[in-house]
Amino acid sequence: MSPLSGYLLLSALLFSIGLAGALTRRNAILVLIGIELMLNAANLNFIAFWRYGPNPAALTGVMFTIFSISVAAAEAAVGLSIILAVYRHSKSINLDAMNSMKG
Amino acid sequence: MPEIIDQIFVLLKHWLMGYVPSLLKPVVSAILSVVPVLLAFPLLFAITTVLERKGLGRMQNRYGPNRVGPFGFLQPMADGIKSLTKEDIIPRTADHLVHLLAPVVIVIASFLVYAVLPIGRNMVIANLNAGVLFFFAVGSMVELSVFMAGWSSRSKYSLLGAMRAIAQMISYEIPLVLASIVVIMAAGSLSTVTIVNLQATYTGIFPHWYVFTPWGLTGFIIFMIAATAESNRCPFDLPEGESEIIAGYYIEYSGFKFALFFLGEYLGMFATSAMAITLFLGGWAAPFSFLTWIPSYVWFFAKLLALICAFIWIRGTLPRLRMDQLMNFAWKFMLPLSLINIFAAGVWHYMPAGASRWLVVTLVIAVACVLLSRGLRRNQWFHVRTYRFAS
Amino acid sequence: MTISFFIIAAITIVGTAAAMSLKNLVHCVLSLTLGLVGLALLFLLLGAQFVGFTQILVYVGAVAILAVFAIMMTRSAEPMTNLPPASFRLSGVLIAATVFAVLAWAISSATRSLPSQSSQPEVSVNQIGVALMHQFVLPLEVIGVLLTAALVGAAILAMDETGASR
Amino acid sequence: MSVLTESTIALSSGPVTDPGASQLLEVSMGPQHPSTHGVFRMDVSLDGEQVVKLKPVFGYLHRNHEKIAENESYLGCMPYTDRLDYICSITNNWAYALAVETLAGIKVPERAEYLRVITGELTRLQNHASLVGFLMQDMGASGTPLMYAFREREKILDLFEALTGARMMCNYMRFGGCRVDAPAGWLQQAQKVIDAFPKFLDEFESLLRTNEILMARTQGVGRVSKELAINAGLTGPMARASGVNYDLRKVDSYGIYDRFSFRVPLGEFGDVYDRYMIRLLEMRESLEILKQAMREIPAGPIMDPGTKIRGFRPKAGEAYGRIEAPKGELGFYLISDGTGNPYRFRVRPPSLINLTVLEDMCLGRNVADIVIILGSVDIVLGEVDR
Repeated sequence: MSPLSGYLLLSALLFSIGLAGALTRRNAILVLIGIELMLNAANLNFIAFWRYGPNPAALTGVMFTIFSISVAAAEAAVGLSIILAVYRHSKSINLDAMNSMKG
Repeated sequence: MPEIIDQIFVLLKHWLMGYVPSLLKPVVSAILSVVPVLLAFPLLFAITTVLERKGLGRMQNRYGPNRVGPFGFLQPMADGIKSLTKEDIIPRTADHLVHLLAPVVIVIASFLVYAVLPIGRNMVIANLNAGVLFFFAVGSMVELSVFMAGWSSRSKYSLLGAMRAIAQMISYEIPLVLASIVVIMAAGSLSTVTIVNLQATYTGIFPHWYVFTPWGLTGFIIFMIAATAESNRCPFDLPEGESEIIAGYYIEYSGFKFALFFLGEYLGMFATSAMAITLFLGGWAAPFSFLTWIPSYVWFFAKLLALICAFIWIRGTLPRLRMDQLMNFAWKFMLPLSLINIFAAGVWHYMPAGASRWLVVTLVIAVACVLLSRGLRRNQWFHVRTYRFAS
Repeated sequence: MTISFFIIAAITIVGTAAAMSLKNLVHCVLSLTLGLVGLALLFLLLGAQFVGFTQILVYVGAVAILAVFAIMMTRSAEPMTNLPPASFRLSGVLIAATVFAVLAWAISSATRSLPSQSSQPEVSVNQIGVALMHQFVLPLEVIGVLLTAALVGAAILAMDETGASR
Repeated sequence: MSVLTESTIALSSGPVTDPGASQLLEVSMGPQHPSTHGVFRMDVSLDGEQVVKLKPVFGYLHRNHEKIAENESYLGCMPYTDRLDYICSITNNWAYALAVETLAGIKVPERAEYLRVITGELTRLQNHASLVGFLMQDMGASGTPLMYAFREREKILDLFEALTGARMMCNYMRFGGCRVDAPAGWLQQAQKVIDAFPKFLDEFESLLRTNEILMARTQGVGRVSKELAINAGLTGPMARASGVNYDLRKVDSYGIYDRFSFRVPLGEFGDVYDRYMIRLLEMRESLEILKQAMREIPAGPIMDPGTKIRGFRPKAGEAYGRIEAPKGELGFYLISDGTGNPYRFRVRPPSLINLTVLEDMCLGRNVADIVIILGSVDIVLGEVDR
């Protein structure tokens, strides 16, 4: 097994863990965490491909990861504040309770 | 000869490394670098506790510790033995694992940041390319451990304290980072070693410390205020305000775990002070070129002690702020001022050297400072009052 | 495949798996932090120093704290009692396992065509800075706008409506 | 950053709260809490850090003072009054002595009146000094102002010790005068202390009077309007800080207070800063009184020779004696049935009455404000609980 495929397998595993979490849990915060985890698995892929890829000097993988981290941070901030707003409205952060779009 | 004394620790390590088989070299080298730091800073912690208690005692017309050892200087030993032998009380409803991990995390995080602090010429554990970033990244782990402590104790006071502490630390971390950006801009590097090396040059007898520029001075002041808040020291000691929420997030800790928190907190204070020295006060560099014969590490620790004394002095003088005032100060004054400071540093960089750029940059910062402080006080009506007397 | 890779990978997997399976939300966030620190260590192992530290700064210093605040504010720190039914959970795990199986098959079958160059690329913060300011200046600006929008949006969303009218 | 500051702090599981029942966090401040100055408890309901309800709970130090006094002789009650407000025992003695003197119609000799004024004003000085010190301590000033204040208090306590033999439980006054005359050289010693005192006040004010943090913390905090102060029956510095011109030394001119010229400082806003400053200013006025008293004190007896202290039996009747104690109006109400014990013994404790407006002052403020508001009321639990 080459080093690259090790990283790829690990990243696939992390992605699946995040996916399983997002699918099996009903707590909004946990689902958000699962999504963050999937995003991070993708980041690991970027870095691994950059490191073992043919042209590391291009820095594309690193750049993509930096942007992805900032997007993830923004996503977390907005996502959590949406959860807060929903909680204030329905007094629950269980996704099953958020079945109405009416205010 | 001064050269040898200056480099004695480095030479000693080289000499010792000569006897190590090449297979073990990386491990032994790391141990030889890390262990002195692990010894030096807890020792400084011990000295500082005595110094603080004696200093505060002087300010308050009392003696401070003077029973254990000469002038009470063995007091930390007695304190250490006491806290080691004390019963470790864990609240029945506490989350045991998290309760145990919190002090460990804070101490580990506090120790990790010393990896990038150059305590002398060629004396740094790891010359990281992104050293300053490492410092702030690891420093942010402290917030997590504070939360762990506050939440796992299952006490209202500790939770209130932890929430206060986290809100305060996050708010003041932003000015802290922004204040150091001016130095990174000027040095063109995130490596602490490079930053110090750049400051360790002299024009005539005067050094090139960043604090001797308008933006550097502003940055230094912002950094120190934010550092006071980051390390929960007076007047920003709300998270542990003993008259309000007793001891804040570590109210339910006793014995050795409490001592660990204490240690972690002081190590954090030393680390931020050391970072301020590294960024603004020339690190281990001597203040005048004719004083370079004094070893570099002596200068570093002298500057560190000076900053610690300033902390103690402030603690002995000022009352504590309130939460909303603290937040207002961080977001309405510190943050905009540090942003303007970055702008001023940019102006400095692109203007030709001379009196004109001194004037322009000083003016920019002074105007910003005045306007922001007026804005901060706009909705507040406090003033020194005069009193009337009944006839 | 060094030994450090396996140790760090184990930490990461344990942390993230615990984050997705523990009952207490605060424990979930704390173990997620462990997993993300492991991920940051992997980045360091791959030679991406800047990204690794940024990862710690953003995830441990900001996202984890934010999640913790959200948990405290929504009063969900108690262990969850009403878990979804077992069939629901099982189907979720099955889907994830299938996805992993497919990905793993794809990776293992593509191993031969994967590049295996292993010279450590030297990348300094300087280079990243220069690249950000020249090659990637447009994405950087967009990210700046995005972050500002997210900051304002999050603040407005989280603002107490009743508090504003009070 | 409303996310961080306007938070409603939720609680974890466990016995501390029932989740979801309410958004409020109930905190019990005290009875073992460093800010309560004794065993006093406040059940506080918090929304975030904002106080929405505050219930003072006291009585932890209740020792049946009034009932014990009814089973004591008139003289035997005197040492008990020391324990009311244990910071200023001499003024407690004075108020009780005044009540008994009114009851039995006893005259007090000239020199004793002067000694009473001198010791009473010294008591006021040390009470106010320690109060402002404690207030700064509550504000988090790390003990420095407190230690400065205690240094001065120590000098005054030394004077008390030289005069009465005790530092805090002085038991100094008797109906019809004082227990002992000032020993030789005591007045000179007291003069030295009084002369040195303004230096402390200057030092204290230069340390913290115009400090921005202090002003931001105290101005506008814990306001009591003039109307509320009058309606709630507040007295002493609390009432004067709200602008109520009520000082028993002027109103009643009990003893010989009409012979001294002094001013009564009045506050305008009735907030913590006013209460703090009023006390600093009152200390200067006390020094004025002391200077005059030291200058004018005559020689002579210190007890009315006709007064029978032991086996003292006033004729049946009732009397109320009140003085301006450092904390406010301290009154003793006595009913005599002609026997050697008071039939009814009632104390009007200023600390307790001043404490009644605590919730009004704290509502809508922060936890940090409660602490300094309570500190500015100046309570002593010995007097509140009795």
